[in-house]
Amino acid sequence: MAGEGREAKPLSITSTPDMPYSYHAGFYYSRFLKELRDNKRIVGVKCPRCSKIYVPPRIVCRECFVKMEEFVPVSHEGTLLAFTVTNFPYIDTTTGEQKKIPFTAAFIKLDGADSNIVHRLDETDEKKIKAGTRLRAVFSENRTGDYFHDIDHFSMIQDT
Amino acid sequence: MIRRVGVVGFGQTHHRSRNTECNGQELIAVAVRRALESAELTMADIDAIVIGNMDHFESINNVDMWSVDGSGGYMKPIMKVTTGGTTGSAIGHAGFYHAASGLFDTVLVIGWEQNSESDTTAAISTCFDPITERDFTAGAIGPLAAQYTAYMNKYGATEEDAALVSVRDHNNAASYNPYAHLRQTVTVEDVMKSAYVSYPIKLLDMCPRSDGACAVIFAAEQKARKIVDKPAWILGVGDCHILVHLADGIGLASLPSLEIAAKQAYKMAGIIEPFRQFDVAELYIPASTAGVTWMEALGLCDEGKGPGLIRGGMTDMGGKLPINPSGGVLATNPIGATGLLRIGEAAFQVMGKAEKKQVPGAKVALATGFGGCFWSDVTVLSSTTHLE
Amino acid sequence: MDRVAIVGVAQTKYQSYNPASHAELSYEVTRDALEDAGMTIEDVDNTVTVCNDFWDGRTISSMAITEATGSHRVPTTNVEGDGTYGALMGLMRILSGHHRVTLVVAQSKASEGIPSVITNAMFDPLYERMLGIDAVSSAALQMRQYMSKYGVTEEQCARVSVKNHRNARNNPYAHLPLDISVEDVLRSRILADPIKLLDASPVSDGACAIVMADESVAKKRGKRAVWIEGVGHCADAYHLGDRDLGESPALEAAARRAYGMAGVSDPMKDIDVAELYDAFSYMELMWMEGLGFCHQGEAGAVIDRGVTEMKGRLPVNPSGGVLSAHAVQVAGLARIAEAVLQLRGEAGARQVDGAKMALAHGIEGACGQGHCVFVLGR
Amino acid sequence: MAVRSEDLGNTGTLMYPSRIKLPYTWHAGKAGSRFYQELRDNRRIYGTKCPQCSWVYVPPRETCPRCYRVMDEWVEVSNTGTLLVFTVTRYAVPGIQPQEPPFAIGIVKLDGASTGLVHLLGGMDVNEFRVGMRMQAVFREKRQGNYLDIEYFRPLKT
Repeated sequence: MAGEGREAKPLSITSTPDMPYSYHAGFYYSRFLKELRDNKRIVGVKCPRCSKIYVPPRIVCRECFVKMEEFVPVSHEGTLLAFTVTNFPYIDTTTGEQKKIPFTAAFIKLDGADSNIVHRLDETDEKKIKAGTRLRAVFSENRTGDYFHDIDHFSMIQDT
Repeated sequence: MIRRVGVVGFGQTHHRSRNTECNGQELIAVAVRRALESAELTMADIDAIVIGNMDHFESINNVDMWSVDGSGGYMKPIMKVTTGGTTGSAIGHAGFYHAASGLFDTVLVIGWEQNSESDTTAAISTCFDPITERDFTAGAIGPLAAQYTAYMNKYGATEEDAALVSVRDHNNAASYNPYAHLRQTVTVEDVMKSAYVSYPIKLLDMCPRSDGACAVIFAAEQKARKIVDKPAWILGVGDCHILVHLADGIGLASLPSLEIAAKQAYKMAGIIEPFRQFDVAELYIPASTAGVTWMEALGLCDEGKGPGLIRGGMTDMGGKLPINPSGGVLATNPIGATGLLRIGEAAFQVMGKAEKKQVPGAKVALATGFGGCFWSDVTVLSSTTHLE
Repeated sequence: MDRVAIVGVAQTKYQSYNPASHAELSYEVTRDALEDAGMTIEDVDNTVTVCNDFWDGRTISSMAITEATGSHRVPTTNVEGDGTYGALMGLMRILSGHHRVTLVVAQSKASEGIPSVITNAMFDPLYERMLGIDAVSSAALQMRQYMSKYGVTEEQCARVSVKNHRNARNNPYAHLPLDISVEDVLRSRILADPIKLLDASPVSDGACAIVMADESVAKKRGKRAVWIEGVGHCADAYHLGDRDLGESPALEAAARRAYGMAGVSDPMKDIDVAELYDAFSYMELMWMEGLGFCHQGEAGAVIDRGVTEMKGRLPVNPSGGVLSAHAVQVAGLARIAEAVLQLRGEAGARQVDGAKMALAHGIEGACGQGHCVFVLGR
Repeated sequence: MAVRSEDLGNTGTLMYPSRIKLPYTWHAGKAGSRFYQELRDNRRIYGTKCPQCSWVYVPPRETCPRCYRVMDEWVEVSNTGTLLVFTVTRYAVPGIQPQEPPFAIGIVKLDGASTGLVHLLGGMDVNEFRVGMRMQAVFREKRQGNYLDIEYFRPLKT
């Protein structure tokens, strides 16, 4: 019984597993992504029973549990409901590298929609952002079927 | 025929920011041994096991199978349940159903997380929709912050009210709970002075993330009575997992899922006047602000009256309804174990085994779980099989 | 045990990729299973989803299908494991007396990820994971152990593959209906010796849902109710080196439990049809032994005699089994759904005449470390 | 960086390429730390022995899975043993494999151990391994305290 009672210094094993996924957008998100990419249009889907419009579109109305099939465009503009300026470091799991910070996650209700979306706001100074502010989508010139970038960001609509 | 189920044992690790001395299975085994000891049982007495955590925190697939060296699952029925932040409460409920089904008499439930093994924020970010949300979302703090802002505007609640919750929970942990991860007393000033994470939520309003494990043993009535003199009877369970998209959680005035889950559990248990009937509560509040606002979803107060309860010290130790004698989630958060810790702590309260945390004479306890996409689980426990 | 029945089942067709999203797939089987049960979502008082964060590439993977399965409306939980474990959770909910109708939904879109990478993550990150071992190479170790211990041959294993792919031609949901010979299997590309391409299941996209109900509800469904007679589950040791890979003691224990409840004393005699989790050809033989259909090491001879063919005494995997459609997590629930169709007499061209008692089986972890066994009756 | 969604076959739907890539630090724990320390510093292979069933587990565990007893007896086992089973992986999986395929993996029951150790096999043509062969651990020159401090097991020269 060699070495009884000898405590080892805690060791650890490190590794960075890389797990690629090709997420299938499905029928509803595909329509959504293509309309963004090809027509700069933001589309939702409308419940045949309660008439609520969901953005991004999805198969079933969570209130009525019926299949939704009518795609309808909604506005590029909407209202800022809430926001978070993320300023703490964390790893972007899509790259394994540090996420670029700060960035502002804006929770937005687009005009004509009954559900909310989240996107980037081009302002990271918390003091300059207020819930209730009107926002507008700014599209990328080079659109590739990536919601996170085809809408480049949202900007506050300046009072005119 | 309804088969009654009670909690007969509970054990936990000393939770820490980094537990480098144990691997996952060893960590689990610490909690399991303590739970078995508390019920004076051995592994041979266990008929089935339920285990839960969140896969990408430790990057282990099929944890039920992997756990066997620490969970005692060798040649036993074992299954894994996982539902995000509600994992701990969901496995507690799964343990309850195992015993209530009549298929198993004595069921060991294990929640654990070795959060220091990865970047917790990054791992959590992968719970959001990969095509429409993940790039912008690092957690639920935005919606929680928005909720409290709206609540302050509507009901005149203040940031200090949330700070009082933080003070209560941190100080309970420091004073009463040797297992807690954060055991430092804080003052309202400390909380108010800490940096904003997302207005109005500050650093000391937030829960940490911990390494730790928790084990709770459930037993069907006849077995439970043989194991301990005074089991903690599970009188009601409820769970409500309402949403898919994080953004849809914005604008929730309170927490609808908690209200619904509470209704289910209260109905099963016969709770009519929650504030009067509960003697103690262990609530899963991810941020102190939720400690102000969510009491109304649980029916503990009327709409907008949360701040009053907090300011009046009603939820402090010695108050009418002490909340989180253990220090709760703000002091300890090994995520897959967190909800189960609430059930275990609540059970020990009504069993009279909570030691320094004990609320004298506690008979009926409330435990909750929170996570997923504004999801909630609720458990009602009692020292008696029927409410007086 | 109180009586609980399965009153509705639905599956998607299994295919190498399905363009529907997780939610869309899940909605499809939810709707169809309810229709099969003659119910609406209002009749469901609790749900169990079966999702896996690795296969789905998402933490809290069940979140994706919460609304599509109506799980946001009622008490729900998510079992991460094979679909049979999800069904077991659903059964326990009803047996508790607190619920009457459970919807269980399992879904998988394995085509989104890389199966070897995902199954490599089953292995201990401190130890074996660094060897690049995965579901296929670990199974190869087990197949070798099983063959060398009992003298079972590669030909006998190949016969399972030939039989199941042929059966799959009668199953409209199957992913890989094939008309192949033992020679074809033996000559197919070696993946990890002795496992060849045609010894291995494909990886499929697909979903399955079942509706379970207590006796009072199920009785109204008449003959379409299929009763759960017994269930058992059990796990073996974790590290492959701790196990005798040629034996399946955990399956024996699970089966013992299920048989005890169901009153099965001689499985070969009492059970009319079996749907087993044959992720690899040899597994069907090993599981037959673990389930007590024959003695240890005899399953090779049993398949040689044609006992498990459609016209044999105990047809095994009339659906084509997992070899012909392998939506991970879903596959065990699909075994239950197939067993239900058999007992209802609705299995079409794959029907086993007069089936009265059926067995459905799922596995969990590497090399069948965990097993779950259901015995169903008419 | 924007991602280009691709058409998913002819389905009219899109596929969004992404990944989950995240660094992990797994704590080796009480048993694992000592196991690796001995392997790294002394080229010795240790197991733990159960006080109840007397099994010697390699790699060592703190708890006997079979008896659920704490094992605090450390036992050195031999670096030679018997090949129980093996396979040759002949397909490539980017990112997870320690060698280019084809490569051999086997389970070696070390002399003195009750369990088998899953490891790489080397030192001969991958097609030549046979069940029952006597094997010996080949230690890596630069050992770092992980599973690959044993580079592979090679047939024992007799």
